[in-house]
Amino acid sequence: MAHGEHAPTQAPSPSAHQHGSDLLLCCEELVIGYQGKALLPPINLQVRRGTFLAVIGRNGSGKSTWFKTLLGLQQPVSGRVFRSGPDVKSAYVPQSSGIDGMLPVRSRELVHWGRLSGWNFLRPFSTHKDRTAVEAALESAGAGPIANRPYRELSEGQKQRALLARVLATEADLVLLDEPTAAMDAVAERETMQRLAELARTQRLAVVVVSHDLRVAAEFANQLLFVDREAPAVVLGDANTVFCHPAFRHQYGDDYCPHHPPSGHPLGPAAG
Amino acid sequence: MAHGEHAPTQAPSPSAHQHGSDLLLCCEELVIGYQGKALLPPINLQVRRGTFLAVIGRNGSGKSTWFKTLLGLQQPVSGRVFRSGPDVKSAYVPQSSGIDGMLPVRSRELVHWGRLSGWNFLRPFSTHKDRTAVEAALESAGAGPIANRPYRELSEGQKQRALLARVLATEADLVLLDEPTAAMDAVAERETMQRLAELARTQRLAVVVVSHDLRVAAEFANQLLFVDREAPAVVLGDANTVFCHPAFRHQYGDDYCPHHPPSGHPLGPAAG
Amino acid sequence: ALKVVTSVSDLAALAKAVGGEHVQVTSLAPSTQDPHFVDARPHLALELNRADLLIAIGLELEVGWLPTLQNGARNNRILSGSPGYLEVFQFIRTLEVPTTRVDRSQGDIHAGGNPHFLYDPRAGLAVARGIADRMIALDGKNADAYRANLAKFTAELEKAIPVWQQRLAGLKGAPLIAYHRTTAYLADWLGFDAITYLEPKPGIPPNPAHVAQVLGLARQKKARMILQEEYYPSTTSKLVAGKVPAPLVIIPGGADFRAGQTYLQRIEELVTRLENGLKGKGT
Amino acid sequence: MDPQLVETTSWAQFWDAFELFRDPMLCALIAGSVLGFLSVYVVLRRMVFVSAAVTQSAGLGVALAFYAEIHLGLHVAPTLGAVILSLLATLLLMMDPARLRISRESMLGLAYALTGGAAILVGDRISQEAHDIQGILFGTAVLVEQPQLIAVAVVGVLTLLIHLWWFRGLTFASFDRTGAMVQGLPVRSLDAVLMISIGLMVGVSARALGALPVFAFSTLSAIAALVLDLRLPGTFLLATIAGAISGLGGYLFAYFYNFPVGASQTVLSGMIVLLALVVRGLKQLLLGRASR
Amino acid sequence: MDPQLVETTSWAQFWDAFELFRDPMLCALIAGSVLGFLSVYVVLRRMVFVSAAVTQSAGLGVALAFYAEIHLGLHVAPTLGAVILSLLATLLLMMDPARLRISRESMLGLAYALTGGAAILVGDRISQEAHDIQGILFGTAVLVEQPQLIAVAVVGVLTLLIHLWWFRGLTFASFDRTGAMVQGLPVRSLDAVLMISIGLMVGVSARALGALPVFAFSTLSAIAALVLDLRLPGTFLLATIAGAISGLGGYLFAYFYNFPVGASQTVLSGMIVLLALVVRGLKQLLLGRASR
Ligand SMILES: Nc1ncnc2c1ncn2[C@@H]1O[C@H](COP(=O)(O)OP(=O)(O)OP(=O)(O)O)[C@@H](O)[C@H]1O
Ligand SMILES: Nc1ncnc2c1ncn2[C@@H]1O[C@H](COP(=O)(O)OP(=O)(O)OP(=O)(O)O)[C@@H](O)[C@H]1O
Ligand SMILES: [Mg+2]
Ligand SMILES: [Mg+2]
Ligand SMILES: [Zn+2]
Repeated sequence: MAHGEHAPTQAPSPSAHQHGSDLLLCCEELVIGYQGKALLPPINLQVRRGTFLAVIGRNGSGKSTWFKTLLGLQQPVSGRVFRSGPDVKSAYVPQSSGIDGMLPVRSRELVHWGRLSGWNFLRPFSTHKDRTAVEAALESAGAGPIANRPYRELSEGQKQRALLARVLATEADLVLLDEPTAAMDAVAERETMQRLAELARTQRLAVVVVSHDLRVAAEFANQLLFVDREAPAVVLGDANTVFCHPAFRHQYGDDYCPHHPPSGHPLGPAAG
Repeated sequence: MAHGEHAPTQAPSPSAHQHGSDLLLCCEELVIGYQGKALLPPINLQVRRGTFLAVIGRNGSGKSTWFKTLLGLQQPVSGRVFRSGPDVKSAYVPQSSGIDGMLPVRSRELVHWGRLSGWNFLRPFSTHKDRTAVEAALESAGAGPIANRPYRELSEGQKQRALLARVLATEADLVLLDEPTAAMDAVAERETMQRLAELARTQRLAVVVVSHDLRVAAEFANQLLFVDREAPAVVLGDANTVFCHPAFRHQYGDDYCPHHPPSGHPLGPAAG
Repeated sequence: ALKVVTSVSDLAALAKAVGGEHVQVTSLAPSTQDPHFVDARPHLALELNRADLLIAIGLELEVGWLPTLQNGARNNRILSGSPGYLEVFQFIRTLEVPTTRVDRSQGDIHAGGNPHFLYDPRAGLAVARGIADRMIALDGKNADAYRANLAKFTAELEKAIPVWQQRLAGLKGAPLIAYHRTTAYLADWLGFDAITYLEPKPGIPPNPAHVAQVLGLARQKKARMILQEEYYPSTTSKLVAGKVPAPLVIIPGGADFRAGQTYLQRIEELVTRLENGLKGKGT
Repeated sequence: MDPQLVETTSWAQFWDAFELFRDPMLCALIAGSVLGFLSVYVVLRRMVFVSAAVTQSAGLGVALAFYAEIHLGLHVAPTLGAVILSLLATLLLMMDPARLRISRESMLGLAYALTGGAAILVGDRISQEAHDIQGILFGTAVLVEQPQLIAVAVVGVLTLLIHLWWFRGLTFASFDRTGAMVQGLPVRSLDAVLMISIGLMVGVSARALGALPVFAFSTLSAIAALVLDLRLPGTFLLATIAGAISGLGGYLFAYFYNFPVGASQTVLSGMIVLLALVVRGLKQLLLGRASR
Repeated sequence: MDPQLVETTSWAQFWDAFELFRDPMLCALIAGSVLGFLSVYVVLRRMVFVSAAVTQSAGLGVALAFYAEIHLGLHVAPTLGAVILSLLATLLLMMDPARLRISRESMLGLAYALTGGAAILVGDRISQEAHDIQGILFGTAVLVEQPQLIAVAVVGVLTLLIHLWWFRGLTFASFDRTGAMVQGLPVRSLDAVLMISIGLMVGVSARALGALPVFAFSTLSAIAALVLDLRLPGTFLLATIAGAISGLGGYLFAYFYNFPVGASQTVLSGMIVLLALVVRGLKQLLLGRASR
């Protein structure tokens, strides 16, 4: 497991040999930032089918910026993002959704939008398959009871469920979720992460999630990406690798790392 | 500790005898909801100085609605909210802030607004005391480094810090925070909760926080309020009382209650 | 009865004078509307649809709005070129016809000449004659009545004109300022001197340098009054009038045909206002 | 004389002359419904004053065409100038205003003021034709000429067809731009289709009916529908119906009460909004009562 | 005659006739700066077309006053009618549009269309006086009467004073309504002060200068400032300056190049926005370069 400060980061996937077909996304010396100013060291990373990657890092470290750059919503400062093919479908839950408070859209209609991709809106009606997928997604995201409610009247957690349902309905290959469970209650959060892990495993999709709940992230994700502006560092690896990395320990303390004796103040921010 | 399903809930404060001076807010048979439809059973509750009350409950159970009703931003369906006096200053961090993405306001300017209350804007300039309080609040919320940044360019977590700083700057008696740490990283979340607990203790304010992180809530709050639409129930008490209440266990499982043997699946949603 | 529709209300008054009880007259534009822009009503479309005769000024005065009504009314009798369509400018001697190849950035709005001729009762008379001829051609059986009405109208007007001229004799050679270039025929009739216009060019609102020039000129030549139609904004005129100083005379844009005003009464009102202006009283 | 006229305009007379009113009423009906449909996008995408901006820009286009002819000796058809400038205004709408830190309405305000002012300045140098600009751009809704009716009908029907066909894509791309981009929808093309159809429809309708009723159809119809808080398809349907009623009903009102047509259509649109507000009020009252 | 006129307008002549221009220039300066200051609220509170709606409502007020006089025999001063109706429009702005599920711009659009249409309908029944409506409401900016100058100066100075004095409260209540309500600020009163000062200032300025420049001052000034991405006080300052420059500079431009005043002021406002966009572009280019 390569990991490093300043150094480009390599992403060895569980099936490193059968590359090509499994590879969905690839960052090459990708530098993200605003107005030409880099936020983080260059990121090198490959995202393959079956991956459940959790992105962690302090506030303002550039996680959301990275997502936007991956999706082409924002220009990179330098470096490149490759998609393995034009038919790789992606889906995204933004950290704060831009859906207007005036829009009289029901959650189910919102989830139906998830079934659109490319030019397939040229088919003016949704198919039976679409409707089945939408109902399944609503069910699976726990959004069944709010399916007929106007989106704008939902509580924040309910809104996140509706957006999650939409992402599930897309049947995308690559799913990027930016703190999808921030407003969800503890039960829903675990259910969601479990569901995503299951999807990555059974449907062979790649799921990338930003989360601030380190334990939940470590429990479900099969890879962690830690980004830090202070060090600066981009660290990729399994939970232990990341949690014991000096840059991580400097930010979050030693308590997450099994190789270190627990310090005096449990879970508290350590001095490094 | 009175707690009950359907039954009105009593709020015994740590200093129940010296009532009057300490009492800040009082809900009397308060029923919250929209368009005349009740969300929860009537709430009876008193909030006193020195309280750190954490509100917990599943998504869509009415926590934010309760806050808005307490602050007079929304009409109750029935019942009343009393403030102990007109000079009780309150401050509020909404779950999703309504600050326009076009507004060219710096975080420090935003925090300065926290110093306004009642008609004191008639003094056109901020005093030295104001400026000291603002700097202290920025520091204490960890928003020092972002003080000069435009609010709209902040990451979600940074925005929450700026809003927290504003609440700290108000020197209000009653502080209501609706998931103030949802977008914050784990370290910042703990720091924030610790800070709030300290404030409640040392400055004798009342702090009411909505949180989905049950462990952190239980650790810092001296009272928990659990609301549930399914039962329906409004349960007030210390962590053990609430965590072992049947309505709570129905929603969150038995694992939070020390009186119950841990079930097979750790932290998972139990069947009730 | 002969159904007659006219574009502006002065024409309606004239048509009524000539046609008397044998015609039913409607005007598309009320006197208060700027005849360059007119907002018609559906029932007027109905009138147009049934009209035997549509009378217009011509000279591009109604070019912005009449063609749509004329062509949309599904009435072949009033299409251009039919006997039921009459443009009355042909009966008068047009003034301000651009002589050189028109430099259109400078010239009047109306490339064919100034169409605001009905302020001059002599033109009104000529037009009435033309209208009578056309009515006779369309409705021969009432020809005598039309001739009689025209004769009566001519007599009245010919009696009134010298009196008006008498009352306004003081205007001869008097320096005047007008708002829009609508005064050519009036000046021709009464002999006053329109030294300059408040609009730098027709249809263009006044600008500061121009107003300063106008004011200078007005003071220098001792302008007697400022003249403008009631459908133009009076703000600037009022201020200039105050600064010259000279009375501001607001003249009606046409006969108030809806209220039953005749062409004679309309010119009488115009003359009265001008007379008051001469006495130093504004409108 | 007028009072008589008013009295005698009856249904009988109306039907007698129906052939006369058929075209303008058909035109008002089509323009009202299609603009009503589009108004949902106009209102929800926060570009309420788009029709004002587009017609102002068209005015500048006409003025510039005259200017080119007079001062530069280039022959440009005024309608071409109008089309070019209003398309430019439409393209402006396709930009993302958030990048410039301004709202879409601000952008429209900028286009409105700048083209309005510039048209007057250019008009100053082409006084001869300045008066014609209004005539070229705006009809009076009383009668329409065949070509205008055809223009409204063709643009209207095409717009409605493509909008119904692409409904799912257009709504998604309009109301959740990020989501649609991520899912690979051709958001720019969809935006272009939407904006150009709004621009065209506003242009041809204003030419036939005048600026004010077009403004009313393209905003008030959706406002009435939104106030009633329906689903998205219901909102579109209701807005279309509201537009159709305003167009047709306004014409009839103008006919029977002898009022200007455009203003009648506008006021009727407004009345429909007020009616919707009353219905909403009643609904809430009933809901509130029922649950106590 | 005209060509000569144009050539001879020089500075010397300008100073000669300065007495004539002093009042209108002072008026444009005051109106430009105060409306420029207010424009920040106008743009950030999403009510770009407020001046259009207010002046349209005032027009309806004048028409209704005439109507009352002619048909009901009540004597209502037309200006009183204008003030009442525009205050009503202002009060409409104080409502929370989100309750009705519509945006503030939609509300303005409703007010604009409804009062515009109604003014035409009412005007139709008072046709003798209808032409006065424009004259009563709108000046031409070339010259102003003493009372209008005084009105603009008094309202402008008072507005600016109260706005500077209450700056902290007004900005807080405007830009974070919930926060201000919770902290016990008199949000409704502050809103009333803001909206009424906007309504009044728009009214008196339009009366002196005309509708188009007032629209430009009250929106484009803030747009120029916002594009430059300054702090809040800097934005207010820059908007004020932009408004002042447009007002005064537009007048001078109109004088020296013989253009209509209002349109010149409007176009100059727009040019300032374009200039700000260029500055923004350069700044970003430099920033982008510098950091590579
Ligand atoms: N539009 C912008 N212009 C300039 N800087 C920006 C802009 N948006 C965000 N930033 C800055 O970029 C940095 C990274 O922001 P980003 O939103 O990616 O953080 P994040 O890791 O997602 O944080 P969080 O955990 O709080 O969501 C922050 O310091 C933020 O202030
Ligand atoms: N404007 C509204 N009209 C009708 N119902 C609403 C409205 N806003 C919220 N609700 C409903 O009221 C219920 C409570 O909402 P509230 O926002 O108070 O939940 P919450 O407890 O804060 O949830 P979360 O944990 O997700 O923030 C939800 O079911 C929600 O859908
Ligand atoms: Mg983020
Ligand atoms: Mg909530
Ligand atoms: Zn003319």
